[in-house]
Amino acid sequence: MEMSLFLVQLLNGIQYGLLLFLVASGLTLVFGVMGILNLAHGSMYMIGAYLVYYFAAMTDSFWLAVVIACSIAMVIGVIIERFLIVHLYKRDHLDQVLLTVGLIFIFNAAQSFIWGNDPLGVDVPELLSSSIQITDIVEYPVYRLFLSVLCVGIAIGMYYVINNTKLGMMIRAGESNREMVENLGVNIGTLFTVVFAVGVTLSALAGIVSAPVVSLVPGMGERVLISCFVVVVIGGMGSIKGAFVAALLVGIVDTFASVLLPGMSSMTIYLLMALILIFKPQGLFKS
Amino acid sequence: MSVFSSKAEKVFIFAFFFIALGIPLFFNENTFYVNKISTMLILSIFVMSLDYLVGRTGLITLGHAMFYGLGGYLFAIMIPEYEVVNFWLYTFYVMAASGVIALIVGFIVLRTSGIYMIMITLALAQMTFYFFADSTEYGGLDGLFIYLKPETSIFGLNFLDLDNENHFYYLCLLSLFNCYVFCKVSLHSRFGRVIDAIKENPERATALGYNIFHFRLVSYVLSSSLAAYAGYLFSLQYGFVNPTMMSWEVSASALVMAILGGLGTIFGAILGVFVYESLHYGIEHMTQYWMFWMGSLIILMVLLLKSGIAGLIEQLVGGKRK
Amino acid sequence: MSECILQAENLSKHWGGLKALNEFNIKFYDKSLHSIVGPNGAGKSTMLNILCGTYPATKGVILYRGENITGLKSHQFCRKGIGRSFQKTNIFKDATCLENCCIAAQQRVGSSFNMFKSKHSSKHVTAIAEDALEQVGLLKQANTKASAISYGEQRQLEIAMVLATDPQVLLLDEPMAGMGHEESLIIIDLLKSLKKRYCIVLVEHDMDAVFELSDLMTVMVDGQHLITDVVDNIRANPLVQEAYLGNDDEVF
Amino acid sequence: MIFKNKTLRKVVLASSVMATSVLSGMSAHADESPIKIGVMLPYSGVYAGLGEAATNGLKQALKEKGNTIAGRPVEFIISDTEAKPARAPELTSAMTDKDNADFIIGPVHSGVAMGMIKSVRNKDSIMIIPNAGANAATGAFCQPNVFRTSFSSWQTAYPMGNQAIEMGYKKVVTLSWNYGFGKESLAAFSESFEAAGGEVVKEIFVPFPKTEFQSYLTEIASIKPDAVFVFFAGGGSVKFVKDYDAMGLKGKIPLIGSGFLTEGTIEAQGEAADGLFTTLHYADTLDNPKNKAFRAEYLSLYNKPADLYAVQGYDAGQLIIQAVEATKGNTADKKALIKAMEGVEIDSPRGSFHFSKAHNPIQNIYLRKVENGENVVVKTAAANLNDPARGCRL
Repeated sequence: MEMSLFLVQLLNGIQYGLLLFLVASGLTLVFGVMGILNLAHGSMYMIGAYLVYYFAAMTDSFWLAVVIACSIAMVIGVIIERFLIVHLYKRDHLDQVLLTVGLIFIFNAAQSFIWGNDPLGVDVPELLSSSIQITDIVEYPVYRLFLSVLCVGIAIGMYYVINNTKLGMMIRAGESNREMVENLGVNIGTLFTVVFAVGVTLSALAGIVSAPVVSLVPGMGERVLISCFVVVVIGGMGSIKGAFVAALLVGIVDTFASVLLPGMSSMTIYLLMALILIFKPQGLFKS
Repeated sequence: MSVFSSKAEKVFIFAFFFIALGIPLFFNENTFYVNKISTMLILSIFVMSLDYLVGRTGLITLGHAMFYGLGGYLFAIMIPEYEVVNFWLYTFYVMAASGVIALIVGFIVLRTSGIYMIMITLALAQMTFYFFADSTEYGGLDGLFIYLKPETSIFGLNFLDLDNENHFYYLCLLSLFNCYVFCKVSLHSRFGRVIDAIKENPERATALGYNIFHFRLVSYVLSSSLAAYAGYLFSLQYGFVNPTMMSWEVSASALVMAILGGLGTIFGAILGVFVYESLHYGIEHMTQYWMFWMGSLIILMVLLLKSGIAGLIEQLVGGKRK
Repeated sequence: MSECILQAENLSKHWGGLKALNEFNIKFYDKSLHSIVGPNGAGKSTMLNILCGTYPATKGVILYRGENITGLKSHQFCRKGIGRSFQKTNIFKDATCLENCCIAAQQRVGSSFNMFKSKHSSKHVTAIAEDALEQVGLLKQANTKASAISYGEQRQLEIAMVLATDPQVLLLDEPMAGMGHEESLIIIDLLKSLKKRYCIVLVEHDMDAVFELSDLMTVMVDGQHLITDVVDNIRANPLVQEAYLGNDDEVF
Repeated sequence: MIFKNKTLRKVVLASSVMATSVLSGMSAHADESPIKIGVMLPYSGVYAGLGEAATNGLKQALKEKGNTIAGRPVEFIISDTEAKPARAPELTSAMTDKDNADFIIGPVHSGVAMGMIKSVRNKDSIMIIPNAGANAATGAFCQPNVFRTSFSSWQTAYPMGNQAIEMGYKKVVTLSWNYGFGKESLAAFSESFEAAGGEVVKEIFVPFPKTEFQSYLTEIASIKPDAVFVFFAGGGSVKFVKDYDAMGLKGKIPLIGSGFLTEGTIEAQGEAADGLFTTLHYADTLDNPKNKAFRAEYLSLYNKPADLYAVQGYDAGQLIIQAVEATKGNTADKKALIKAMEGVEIDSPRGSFHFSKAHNPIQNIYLRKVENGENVVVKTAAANLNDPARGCRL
């Protein structure tokens, strides 16, 4: 492989990995703080993408649609937490799995009912629709670079919030010891609602910003969910730092495997996961 | 002491197998229903094996369909293309081969527990799914066909014709019965005593000198072999296998059925399958958006029906489990 | 003094930078009760957990009847004859008292992978379990669910379970924690009779009980061994008073 | 006209039976029991849109006949395959054994097709495939009671090989999802392309249903072939065409493909699709009276434009009508019915076609070019193309 193309592939891998991080961070955050495994996390990715499609068409502005879609996702998150998840804190993981599987069914039905089953696409916003020439033949879409910058920005933002704010302190406390948070005199119910809504919104945001570079089809949520699981398991459940490292790892490995090991490329990330688990059953960064 | 955990179970089991014996006579004109119920019996074996693992051993898996699919695939791969093979012999081969695979897989997944195990089993099942979906030699996404059904003679005696719907139905019923008896007997045995202990309190069981990893592994292998047997039967019923047999939706709906029926009750698996499948069949014929109603039903079930239908029946009939 | 059964040499346990246990040496003798005392965080429970294999030691060696058992897995300690009770009650709450002990007894009798014999078929297992219950005085509760008996009885049951595994050494982590006076007396009586037959290692905060029961006492501070001696000498030792007991006479 | 609800359907059916019997009077001695048409298409999941279009087309054809053929009313039995192959045999068995369907229309998905074909073997129902392209359906697995009104994968890709040579391409990279339809399409393309002297320098299979194409596009850029031939359908084709453009490859390495690349996806692809060449047995813009009439009526009935899948469903309906009329309403004698079906000439919106020995359409394949968001027919790439039906012994 030529050096320049190797670098392009590396860029592809990092860019894919960063997007994976955006989805996985929400899942791992919710698990870390609340101990809830939300299988409907991927559905929120799908809902985010469809919402931005809908509002972009309605308002003629991608950016306005992003804001509206994010707000709706957050409201959905609050509703789900307040009315459903709230009953599950004292129950075991099995009930959580089941309830969130039920949610997947409902979201899929809603998607099919509202938007139909034809593949849909969202236009790249005018501002970012150009490409940059990087080798004699390959151009790189500016929007994809923007995505990477955005994901890195969000990662830095999360890092800042977690390490420097009161909310972050509670999140850290929640990750290490849930009972302790209650003793801190924090209203745990509110904290959980906020964290769940944020987690869900992160997933929806990932769907929203990737809408212009993916096609909107039924079942897109489940596919993301499974990749997301791999990331979270490799990184260590509940560890946001782990999710970041693992997402990049998965993105890069997947990208190179699809070129270098075409026969077994879809298995590669699972093999990677199995290998890591043999040596580190709790993932790379257990929290 | 009785093998049955409750009066409800006893009543249900007797009633179920009594009615089931007569089904082909009742539907003698209509092979569709016989086929449909055969499929449900097969599913019951699968869900029961899952209950053994999740409800009794305390190991939650979201990748059990992997073994269901493997059962079918192992058979489809092992048989020579133009030769009629013996059913019983291949039953043994399929279960043994899947047992060996389960041993290896179990060795990896059982190093983890709880939420980790849920996700790892899921990921490994996806990996197997992709292995078959991307393969050229195993038919890819289109799956494989089994052209010739096995013959079932033992010592020259041939009393089952797998091409006959009714015969196949009774084979499934017998298999389910054996599976139920095996689960009950083994859970009531010395082995079962340890399994129960490990589920309730793994730390204490370890401190009492049990290597819980070994017991979990044995349970995992048993459960997986049973699941593979169910998949093997399924592949025989219509003569083909397909990677979607091991998709995560299959694992998830099996879990839903196990919980709907009543986790840890073993007989609840049968209840769960029959209720879920009937609902699915019914709702699907009424509305295009059946997924919405199924989803709502699942959520209601989680919130309201904590010990499944079996628990409900036990409350109604009385004779609570000890 | 009788034979030394269990011995730790240079035992250390580090949690990150924290040295919970540091170069600890101790010997436990058969048919005697050896208690370990020290302020909270002195590393008593850590040591107990290492001695029964729950945590691996960072450094050091555990000898059991002269055999090095340091690297063994947690469950193998029990099979060697080192039984333990937990600080927090740790029993099978859904099972009956008898069943709790049967689970323990079956491990010792064996054939736990037999899937076809009913668990009730072995008279031997039941006999051991009943014997263990009898020793702690719980036989009358044999068929009561473990969650239904009193807290003190649950602690007794836990000891019965350990007994049913046929141990040589009993590691008891605060068996009297959270008990009323009456209940404590029952345990004290029980331990008195048990120490005639077993090597007992006792971690306990109830000082009256400790002084009453102990043949030997070890005082620990900050993961370090301070002193090991017979009860009377400990009581008189000024070092102990200063380091551990401080000026707080209430303890005595 | 979509009766999802069974009870509702039965009621309507009953009244239509009454109506027809009143109209035809007591004199007609002919059989007036309904002709049962089972419909096994996906109405949920990824392929739901295709299932709906095919159903619409089918119903349109029958509606033109007032839902009666040779004096017999038509009854639809609809079931959702969810495009899940594992469910196919069970659902098929319901059609053949429980509902005793005369015809079974379905499915869309090749995997489901294979499950269905196995289940209709030696049954009385006649299966009509309105979309699934698997070569084997009218090849190695061909059966007397299985017809196809759509195409074989081979047919849609084979003509492109010669077209590529004509366009002056010598070295081509081929790429598709790694599943039956894609693999068969690539093989058919390579077959004609290499026979005409071209060279397939690399064959890339993307795991289905992965849509992260960046790494493959980068690889293509590094190979720098004369052109790229792809097979994608649905969401994958939208994504691929857009990514291809965004990576700057569009102007430099021409993209050609099987027609599914731009069927039903062209709107979502937008400008990125402009100038693509594809081959298929139909195009929305096909200039013939039948197509215009069909599309106008479809639009008025369903309030959205017809597509390929609607045409194929429509032709399935026409096939049933013509065959049953030829047997004068007799559907009991399946041999005669099959014979009638083998003999029909269908006046399809795609141009007229008839069936090969293996029951696959012998039809024109058109070269199409995307212009202003439409597939415009450039020419007929292959006239009356017959699938080789490899392995079929009919």
